[in-house]
Amino acid sequence: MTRDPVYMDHNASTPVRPEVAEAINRHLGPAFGNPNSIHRFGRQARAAVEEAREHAASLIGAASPEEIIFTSGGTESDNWALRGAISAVEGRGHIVTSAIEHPAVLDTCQLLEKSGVEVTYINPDQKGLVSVGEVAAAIRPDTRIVSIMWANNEVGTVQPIEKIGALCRERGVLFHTDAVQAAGKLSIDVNSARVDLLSASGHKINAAKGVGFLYIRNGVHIDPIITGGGQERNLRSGTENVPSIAGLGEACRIAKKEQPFESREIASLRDKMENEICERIPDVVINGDPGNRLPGTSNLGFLGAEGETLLIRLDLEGFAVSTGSACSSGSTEPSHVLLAMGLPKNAVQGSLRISLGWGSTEDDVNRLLEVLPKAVERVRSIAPRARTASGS
Amino acid sequence: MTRDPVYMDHNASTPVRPEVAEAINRHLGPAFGNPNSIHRFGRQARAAVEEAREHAASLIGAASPEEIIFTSGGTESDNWALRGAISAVEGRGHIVTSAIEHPAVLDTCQLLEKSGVEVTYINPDQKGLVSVGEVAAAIRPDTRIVSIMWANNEVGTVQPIEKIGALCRERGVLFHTDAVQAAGKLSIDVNSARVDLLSASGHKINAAKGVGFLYIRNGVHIDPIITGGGQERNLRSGTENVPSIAGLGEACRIAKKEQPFESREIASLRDKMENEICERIPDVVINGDPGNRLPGTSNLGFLGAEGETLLIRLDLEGFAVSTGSACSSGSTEPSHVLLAMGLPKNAVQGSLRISLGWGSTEDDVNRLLEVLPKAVERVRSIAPRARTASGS
Amino acid sequence: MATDDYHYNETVLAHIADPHNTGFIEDTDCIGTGTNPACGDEVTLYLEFDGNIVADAKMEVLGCGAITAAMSAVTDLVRGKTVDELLEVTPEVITGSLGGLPKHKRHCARLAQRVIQSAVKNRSSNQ
Amino acid sequence: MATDDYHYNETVLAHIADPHNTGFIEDTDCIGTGTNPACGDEVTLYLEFDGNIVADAKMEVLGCGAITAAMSAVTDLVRGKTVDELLEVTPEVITGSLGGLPKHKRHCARLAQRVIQSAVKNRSSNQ
Ligand SMILES: Cc1ncc(COP(=O)(O)O)c(C=O)c1O
Ligand SMILES: Cc1ncc(COP(=O)(O)O)c(C=O)c1O
Repeated sequence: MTRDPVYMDHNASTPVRPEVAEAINRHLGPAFGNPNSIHRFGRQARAAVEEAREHAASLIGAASPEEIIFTSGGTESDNWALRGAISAVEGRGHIVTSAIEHPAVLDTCQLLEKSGVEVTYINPDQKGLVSVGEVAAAIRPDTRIVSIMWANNEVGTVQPIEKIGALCRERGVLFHTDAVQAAGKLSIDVNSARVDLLSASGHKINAAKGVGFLYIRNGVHIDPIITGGGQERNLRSGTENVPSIAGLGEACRIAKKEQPFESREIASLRDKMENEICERIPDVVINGDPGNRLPGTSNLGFLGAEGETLLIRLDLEGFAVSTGSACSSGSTEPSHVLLAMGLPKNAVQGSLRISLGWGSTEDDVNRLLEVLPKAVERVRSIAPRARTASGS
Repeated sequence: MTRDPVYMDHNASTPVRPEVAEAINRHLGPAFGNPNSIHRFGRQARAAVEEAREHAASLIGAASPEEIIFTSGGTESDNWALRGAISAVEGRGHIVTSAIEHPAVLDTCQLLEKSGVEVTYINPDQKGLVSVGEVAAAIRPDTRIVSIMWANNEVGTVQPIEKIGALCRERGVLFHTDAVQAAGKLSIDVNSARVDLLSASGHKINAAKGVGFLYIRNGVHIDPIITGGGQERNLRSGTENVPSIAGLGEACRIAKKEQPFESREIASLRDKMENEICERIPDVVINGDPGNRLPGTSNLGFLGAEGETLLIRLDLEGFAVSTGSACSSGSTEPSHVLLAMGLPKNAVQGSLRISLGWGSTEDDVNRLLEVLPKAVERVRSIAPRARTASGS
Repeated sequence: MATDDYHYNETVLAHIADPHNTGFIEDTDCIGTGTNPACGDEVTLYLEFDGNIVADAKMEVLGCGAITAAMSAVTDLVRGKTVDELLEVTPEVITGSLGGLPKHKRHCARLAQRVIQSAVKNRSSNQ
Repeated sequence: MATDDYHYNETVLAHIADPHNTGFIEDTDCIGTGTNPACGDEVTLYLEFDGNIVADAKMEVLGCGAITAAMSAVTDLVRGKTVDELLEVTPEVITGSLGGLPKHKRHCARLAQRVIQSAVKNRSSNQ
């Protein structure tokens, strides 16, 4: 009797909703035209792209669909916001960001440093929270852009985006936020948050991989990084990914409608799971800010265990979780997020991210709870300290 | 009785083959994992990406699948080849390209010129052919890269790629070719052609929009333009577009197997169509190089008519064709390709691109032949010269 | 439906596929012409007056879809109008009668208006 | 199947999920240790000799999957070997016995080998 594997890694990627798959398939079928073609196949494709743009705009409270530019995903959006903002002005400039950003932001900042741009990386507190005061103190006369993620992908901590937005507006500095993990999970309003640039990605909100968007506030100018055919109002060239864009639009439409309810459900499932885990397993710490997190994210430190080994043991038992970000498959280093939060080494090493989302059920959680205590015990027993530890 | 519209614009985009749609749907369904995740969902996705890489490598005769890096399409691939090659070396450098490249190359070159890079644009002859001698003469000591498309998207002319490749190798200059229109239609071997960098796009070979690849010969170094998670061997960050990549792999596999046969079939259908058109309609010229063209491409000048008006009339009669490239929907200017070929104004103004491909049938052509003569006559009758012309 | 600033609407498409009042009017001195060097458009408008009122209008176009549609619309719009009223046929009126034009094609309505003015001027100068 | 330089193969995964010979051996002086400061890996290998031959081997690991698998494999590989033969257990042998490791994890096989050498050295120095 093999049961279906249980997917608990929604921060890495999410299953595609059937309505989204349907929208995609419409444009893999007879409606396959190039949206830039004049004929009916083209007009049909164009209408789908523009409808998707409206849904995306509505999800984040953009004033106009024109402010949404479709990209190949969150990574491109992040790159574009930073590279485009730097390249649009004379001089090298300065960037303020945090040490817990996704590599799409962090690595790009580091590369920009090589070409002379200066970057200030703000460390968060132990809960993963970036201080507005530290952002304020970091802004200089030559600061071109502040980039602080809406919510962190590893621990789920939600940043004080409205306050940072107000600060940047006051100081006349562009404000970009990587909302790849927040969109569709939290209620987002780019106007009350005074965000100038916002990145989002399809595959984190039950749409497809390889599609996303960058919100660019009307009046904000950044240089394009992919040029050519002049698509997307000359801001992002390349034949539009019509099927995936149509799917993303559908996902945004659904998220807009269902987010408050779904988020509540998911958060309470996550809380139940965490409570049970902490009750059944000794020496577990919750990483992040328990009172201020993405609804489905649970990052736990199993002291004395090693995360990857635990992950693989769970995988063979039919549970998909992760040790942190899934983006850098090659990475052997401990999580830069947990390190930047100043966590002790054993909490970092033993950390596991369990992320729930659309489709997660109470049964999934119950099944995990059956298996996890033994798995943790077994993995802990491998470690050198096992000898001196109480149990075995 | 309305019949299905007839699609004759395969150079703008192509219908997705059912096998490809199936491959895509596998990864919109239960196999939706992030290929960088360690667990089984991740491994399943990774296997699909790597299998696709092998099919893509095989289609173009790459020595190793590692030489294929997936991108968001032909435009990104072109941008990357040029921007990445220029950024990888000190100094501004010099590019040699042709005046009939796709805007993804041309506009990017023009933007690079603004940042100090020098570019030589070679004009083709009246048939759209770029002279190897002129390329040789244009190469300078500081030339970093030569970029000449394998086949042109508007007139279909196939360039002397093997000779240009040999020349570049001899002169120690990188050679990039935009093979977006050639891949899957012509037999391509990057090694015998001595190509260092080659761009391809999914939606031109019956796969999805928003996916493509750049071939980078082992040992050739260009800088990445999208950075972050370190995917694609740190060359192209961003969560891989698994469904579309799997589909592209399937399309490459099929193209490899069926290209020689399909190309022959399509070329003979195109030739039949052209012969009949020229027989039934006066004052038609064939643009491009009739003896040396992409199999499905027919670019015709209907003298005294205006292309866009003819296109729309045909559209309302149920035929999808184009006036040239579909990439620049905003463009009102006459084709830069036909102008660079030195065609007379009336041939440029009256030009129509009819492009056949997978799924095109003799019946499609026969239906067009029924409608086209009257449509051309009607459109010609609108023009001022109608008054003095013989007929009406 | 979603906004579409890229494509022709159905009204425009119908005009382009079957432009109204194509051809020319013999023996009229009320002929307007215009060209758009960038696109190579060439346009001629013929008006026939019955007294002070436009009784017939015809046009010839060698140009893109938008100018074809604009001229087609103009030949309808001008009928029954006085010379003074002709001057009120602004680019906005022409665009409006088409239900809108894509942004990058709005200059075609301006060309169409200039052609009307050119015709009126040619008539006046001959009266 | 397509090449996959990113993920653990099934053999490696099985080792990680259920590593062989975990624990320690009391009363042996043949103990090797190793650490990888970058990842924070900590490894201990215990060998028990019967004359010149490895009779038992155990290991403890607090480290990533790859080092866990490598050490698990090592505890199998070393059994029945002489001290001289232990020196022939190269990183390639360890990686080979696992059916390969992802490129970026190959250094774990080198760490595992160093731990064997460390154990042998500690024994020799005590003999
Ligand atoms: C916070 C954050 N930013 C950016 C990205 C990158 O987006 P994508 O996977 O679409 O490239 C991710 C996910 O991988 C993420 O979690
Ligand atoms: C020759 C050529 N190069 C590049 C492109 C751009 O590729 P994509 O449509 O995938 O952005 C196209 C097609 O649009 C093309 O025909």
